[in-house]
Amino acid sequence: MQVNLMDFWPRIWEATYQTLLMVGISLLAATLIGLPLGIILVVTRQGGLLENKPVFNAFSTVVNFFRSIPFIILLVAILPFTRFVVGSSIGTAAAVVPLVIFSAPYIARLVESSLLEVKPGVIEAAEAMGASPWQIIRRVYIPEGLSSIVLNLTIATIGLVGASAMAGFVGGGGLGDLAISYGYQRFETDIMIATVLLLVLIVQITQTIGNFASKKIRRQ
Amino acid sequence: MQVNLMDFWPRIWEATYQTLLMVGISLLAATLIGLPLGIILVVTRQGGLLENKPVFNAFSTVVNFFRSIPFIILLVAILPFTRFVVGSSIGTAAAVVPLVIFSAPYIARLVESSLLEVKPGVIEAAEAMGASPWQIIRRVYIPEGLSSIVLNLTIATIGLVGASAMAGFVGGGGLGDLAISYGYQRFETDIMIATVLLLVLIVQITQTIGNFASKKIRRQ
Amino acid sequence: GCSNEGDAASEETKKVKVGLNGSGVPIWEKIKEKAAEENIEIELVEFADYVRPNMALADGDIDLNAFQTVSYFDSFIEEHDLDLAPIGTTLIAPMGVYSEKYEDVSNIPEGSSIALPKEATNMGRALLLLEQSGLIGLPEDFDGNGDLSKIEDNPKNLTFEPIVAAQTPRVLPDVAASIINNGVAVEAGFVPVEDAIAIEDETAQPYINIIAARADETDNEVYQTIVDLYQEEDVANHIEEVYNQSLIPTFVPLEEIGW
Amino acid sequence: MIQFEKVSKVYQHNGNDLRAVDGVDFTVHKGEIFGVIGFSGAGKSTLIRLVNLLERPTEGRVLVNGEDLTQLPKPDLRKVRKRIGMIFQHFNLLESKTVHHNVAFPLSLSGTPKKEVDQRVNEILEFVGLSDKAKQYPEELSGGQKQRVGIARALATSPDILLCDEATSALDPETTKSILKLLQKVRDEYGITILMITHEMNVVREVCDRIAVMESGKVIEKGSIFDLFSNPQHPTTQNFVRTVMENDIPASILNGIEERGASRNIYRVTFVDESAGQPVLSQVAKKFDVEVNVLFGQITELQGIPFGHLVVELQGEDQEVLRVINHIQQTVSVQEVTSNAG
Amino acid sequence: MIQFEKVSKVYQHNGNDLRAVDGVDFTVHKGEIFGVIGFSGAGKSTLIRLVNLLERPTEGRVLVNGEDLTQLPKPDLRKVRKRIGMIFQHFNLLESKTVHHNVAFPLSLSGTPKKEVDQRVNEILEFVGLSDKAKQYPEELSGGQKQRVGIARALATSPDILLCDEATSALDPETTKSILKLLQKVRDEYGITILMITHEMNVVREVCDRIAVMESGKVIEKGSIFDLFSNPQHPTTQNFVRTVMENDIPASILNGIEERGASRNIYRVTFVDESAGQPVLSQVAKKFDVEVNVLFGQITELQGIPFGHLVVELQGEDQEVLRVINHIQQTVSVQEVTSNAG
Ligand SMILES: Nc1ncnc2c1ncn2[C@@H]1O[C@H](COP(=O)(O)OP(=O)(O)OP(=O)(O)O)[C@@H](O)[C@H]1O
Ligand SMILES: Nc1ncnc2c1ncn2[C@@H]1O[C@H](COP(=O)(O)OP(=O)(O)OP(=O)(O)O)[C@@H](O)[C@H]1O
Ligand SMILES: [Mg+2]
Ligand SMILES: [Mg+2]
Repeated sequence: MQVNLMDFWPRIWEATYQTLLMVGISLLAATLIGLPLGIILVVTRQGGLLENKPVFNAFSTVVNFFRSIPFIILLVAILPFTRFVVGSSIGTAAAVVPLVIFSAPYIARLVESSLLEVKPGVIEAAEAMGASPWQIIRRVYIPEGLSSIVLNLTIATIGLVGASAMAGFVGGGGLGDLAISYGYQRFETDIMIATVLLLVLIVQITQTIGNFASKKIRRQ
Repeated sequence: MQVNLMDFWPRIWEATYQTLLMVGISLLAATLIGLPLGIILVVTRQGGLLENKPVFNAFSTVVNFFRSIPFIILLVAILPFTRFVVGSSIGTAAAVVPLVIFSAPYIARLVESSLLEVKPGVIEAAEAMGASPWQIIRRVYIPEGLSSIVLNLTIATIGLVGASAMAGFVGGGGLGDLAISYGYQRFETDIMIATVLLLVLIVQITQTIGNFASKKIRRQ
Repeated sequence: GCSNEGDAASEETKKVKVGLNGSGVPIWEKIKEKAAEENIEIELVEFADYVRPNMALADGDIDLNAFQTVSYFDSFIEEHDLDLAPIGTTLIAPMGVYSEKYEDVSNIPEGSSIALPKEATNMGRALLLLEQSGLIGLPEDFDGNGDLSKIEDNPKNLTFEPIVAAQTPRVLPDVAASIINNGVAVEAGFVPVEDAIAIEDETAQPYINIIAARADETDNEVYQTIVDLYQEEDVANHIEEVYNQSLIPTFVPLEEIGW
Repeated sequence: MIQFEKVSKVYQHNGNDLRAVDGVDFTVHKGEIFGVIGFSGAGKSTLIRLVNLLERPTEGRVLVNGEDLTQLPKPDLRKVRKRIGMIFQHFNLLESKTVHHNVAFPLSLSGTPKKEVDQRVNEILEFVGLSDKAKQYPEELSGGQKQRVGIARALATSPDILLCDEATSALDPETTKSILKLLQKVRDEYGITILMITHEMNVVREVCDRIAVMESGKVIEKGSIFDLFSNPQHPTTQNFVRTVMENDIPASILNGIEERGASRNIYRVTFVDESAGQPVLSQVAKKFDVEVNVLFGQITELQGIPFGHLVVELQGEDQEVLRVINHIQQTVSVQEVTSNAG
Repeated sequence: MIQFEKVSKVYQHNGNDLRAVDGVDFTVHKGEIFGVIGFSGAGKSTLIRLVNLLERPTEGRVLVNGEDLTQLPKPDLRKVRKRIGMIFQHFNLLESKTVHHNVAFPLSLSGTPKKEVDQRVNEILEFVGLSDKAKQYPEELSGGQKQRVGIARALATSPDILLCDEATSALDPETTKSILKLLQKVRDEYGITILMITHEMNVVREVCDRIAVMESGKVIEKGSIFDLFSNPQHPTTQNFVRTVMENDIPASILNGIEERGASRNIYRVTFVDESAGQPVLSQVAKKFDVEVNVLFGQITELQGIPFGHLVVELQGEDQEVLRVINHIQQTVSVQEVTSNAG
């Protein structure tokens, strides 16, 4: 079966739009959830600012729990929740919910890893100045770790682009799904190559922006 | 249709074994590839030890390229290679090849992110002592960044556990596939819960070991 | 790789790898038992998609596969120029239209959404079922291969949501109706013949499932034995029992399906 | 006011205990500049970090303005800490913030209005000589510039108590002097209490009221600058004092004497206060038949009191020399110098 | 030997050029200990980093033992660097390695056998007084201990050239002295060339053969210690020298004089070399009708030459005082002191 060439580009553009939409919204939401989670993991750990073993263990376990579940299972398990949030379990919007739940804990771990590299000396200095934990988080941990956080968020974003390919499970569309449906299942090599190239382009642009921003932040 | 309970546990054990095998081997191989890649990305970047724009761009693009391709497409695209390496394109061993190719560039980015946190001062000190780039990599970058690398490898390992669920595409088995085949495709909630719990356990243990090792390295 | 060394020593155990896709495993468990008595050791290899089993067969990574309809098989091997051939028919698994809200297809209101499986092998079939149910119109020459763009006529102005086959029952609350593969419906707890509000014609010849082998090995005695084992009465009973009458054992000569 | 009450801090290392601070017990009064000196590793930094609870004491208590900080609930502790400025040995600047923002940091923590913050920051940066670096990042600064940012940051909030951990170690003497003047000024004007760790005896001499000398975690001697400099008891203290109050006669000078084959009537004459203002030596020259040759020495001021010593050679008959000694001992203290040790 | 040939280093900042090092031109000879002093931010660290090419000169050249390192292929550069030890202002220790391994690092870089490495490391750690910390990690060390690890590391390979960037700034005077002795010893025994940045004038005086004074990237004065200390030309140099050679009469002493309503015939008498060994002042007292009151001053040794000055009050008739001045000007240099500036 040949794809109508007239159909080809509109389809690709739509899929590109869907991918960007899914990744953009998921990234935003997952960061909004993952960043605080990552911070909690850093400050409550042993020797942390607000050391609290039970809280740390609880959050760490929850994060691990969500990271353990294969995406497809997660997708199904949270269907009622997805339906509750976006009103349907089908479509691009519905794909966002599992993507967020899938990547938020992942971002949490990446943020944790970045923040652990912040020099203890500056945290100590802020403590000595009577900064509250919240002030230390907002005005020391985040700005000092930002360069690394940005780089790790870039990694997460690209991971999300990959994960968004699974949006096809719930009719979410997107480039990854297009590549799989047409390129893989229907052996339309043209479409597959076009979509993969677009994906490569998106990833490459993301990486370039991420590198640039991270470097900019670090240098300053 | 009910699953025979007699079958249940042996299957789960086998799947656990397959998961551990896939993740273990893929992790090892992907680290062996990803670590040098990450190092190359760090040392060849602007201002790096062996600054080399063309090499950096080439490697960065290749890494991004492999990170852009949806796993399923990657899996198919490299089938001839997989067959060449493990002699077959199905089974647990065959699943390892795409998993490695999928996660090596990912590990490269994580390693890159870790190494960028190594203080420039110590690199400079080693340079001043006449250390060769290779010596600086082996004796400064790696040991100084190790704590962060270990933490990031933990993140990657858990990501691999998730990715290994896709091993089902090539008949690779494993817990994730079991969860999907039974829980998702066959609506067998019991098996799904059991396998997911096992996955959670594996992930939790991985994380605990990772945290411990990273902390141990950092403190010293 | 392939381990069958022809018919050399018959008392020797022969190993055969059979590629499956999710459903059908319980049937093959039974065949595996029966084959063991014939000194044939069947290894079941489960795939998660509909492409790899054919490719793996062509590449020699498995010896047989049994997961597809002859219609899908025909177009697949044509497109990929694979030298495969069916060696036996197995069953028909009629696809159905299911709904939580409507008792009859005709009740589906204007502008509703319909979920249907997105895989190439399933979608064309789902379109045909929709046409058969009078919901859409397709071109005269539609051969069961193609996507939504093939729809010529959509009187009720329906929206179609292509999703992964296994997802179709799960989205029932969100749509007016779902087109669900037989196997998936059974796994999801439906009894297709009873629960579907519309179902494929039982004799839908293109949807007879087959066992496939590499073309140059169709005469392999061991494979033929496996086909024979499959096409015995007890297997037919087993299928009907396990699948609640929803899968229809269909053992017909290959000529009837165009081979 | 800072009271150390039998404070100890023990670090664990490979199962061994290291008593970094060991039973320290002294009080720094309000408005005082109190110096702590001691060898590298003596426990000075650890001691200072006990004051604002960056380290928790293993034994004993530290009271700040009468309060035991370990007993305070966290919000109160933070309030107290806001009144304690600290200059870190390793600066601990925020790498991601400009010089301006680093200095503004403690001010904005307590929600000072931006205009006020900017004004104060500019003022203090002007003072430490970094106005032109306000928009730069710490990475682009020299060592001494970083240290000055640290000083500016600690002073920005006009704290009641200032903890300085080698606050001028990376600074040239001129800059050091101006910083020390600033410290004295804020002390005089606002009665700020300063606990100052340093190993620069010049700094101690210039600015401290009292000092404590630490060794292996213990305070081995303490007292006013004048007492410790003019009359150090412990060998370690003597060593430290010697670095600014030269006591050893340099070899070249001794050689010179020997070359000339001069008599070895060499005495150390110590002047304190009143005696420094009297022409003791010239009177000797007039009254007695001896020549007074000043070989070596130093007369200076300690805490506003003139103080010093000269090593003199008395050229003349031994008997006459003895008479001289007897005479001048009435006003100054005299000690015979044997060999080349002071 | 290190030759700076019109070297400049320019940093870009917000489009402005900052000439951190500006046309520096001097030579450090083999076996020499050469000091660089200057205000914080003068460009000293930048200058020293140009030597081993941690910074590339923007203009001019730096020759090390006659070779321009920028022209060397990388392997050769590394070989040269192995012969250049460097002590960093901020230590730059490997946090992941123990003290022992930090010091062993440069040795094992060149593949020295482990036994030899261990022996050398133990020896040098013993020397810097850190034998008991060999198995600890930098994080667990005090500031001075870290600095000593840095010193030990730089000396471990017995380099030909040693670059010290404020190598003793975190050390107490005693430890500093022992480190300086060590440096002198290696210089004397192995002819090592040392370029030493410091702001501790005591250190300069004790150990340097020659110094250069930097200001805003330029060398404003250079010469032997003796010349610069005894006769500083540039105001900056004078400021630096003053910090060890006290020139200002302390307020308390001046007050004392005024209280007594004494004459204001105050003179600075500078002794150099020979004159230091002559009883000038007592002769004055004998020969003239004036009393000589030593107010203040210091006599010490510079590079083995006795050197110093005393500020004296000549109590007597103005005419007699003038005669005294005329007389003593034959042997020493005399300067009238007006107001309270030296
Ligand atoms: N990376 C940089 N970017 C911009 N300016 C810099 C950079 N590094 C140093 N400078 C500037 O160059 C000048 C000289 O710095 P340098 O570190 O050489 O001073 P220094 O003499 O060692 O001072 P200190 O005694 O305080 O260590 C300073 O004004 C500093 O701000
Ligand atoms: N975290 C730690 N673990 C183990 N030992 C430590 C730790 N921190 C400090 N010490 C030890 O405690 C002792 C006192 O250290 P401290 O930093 O107080 O010394 P200091 O007097 O400030 O020295 P310096 O003048 O060199 O800065 C040192 O011997 C040091 O090695
Ligand atoms: Mg200290
Ligand atoms: Mg410097």
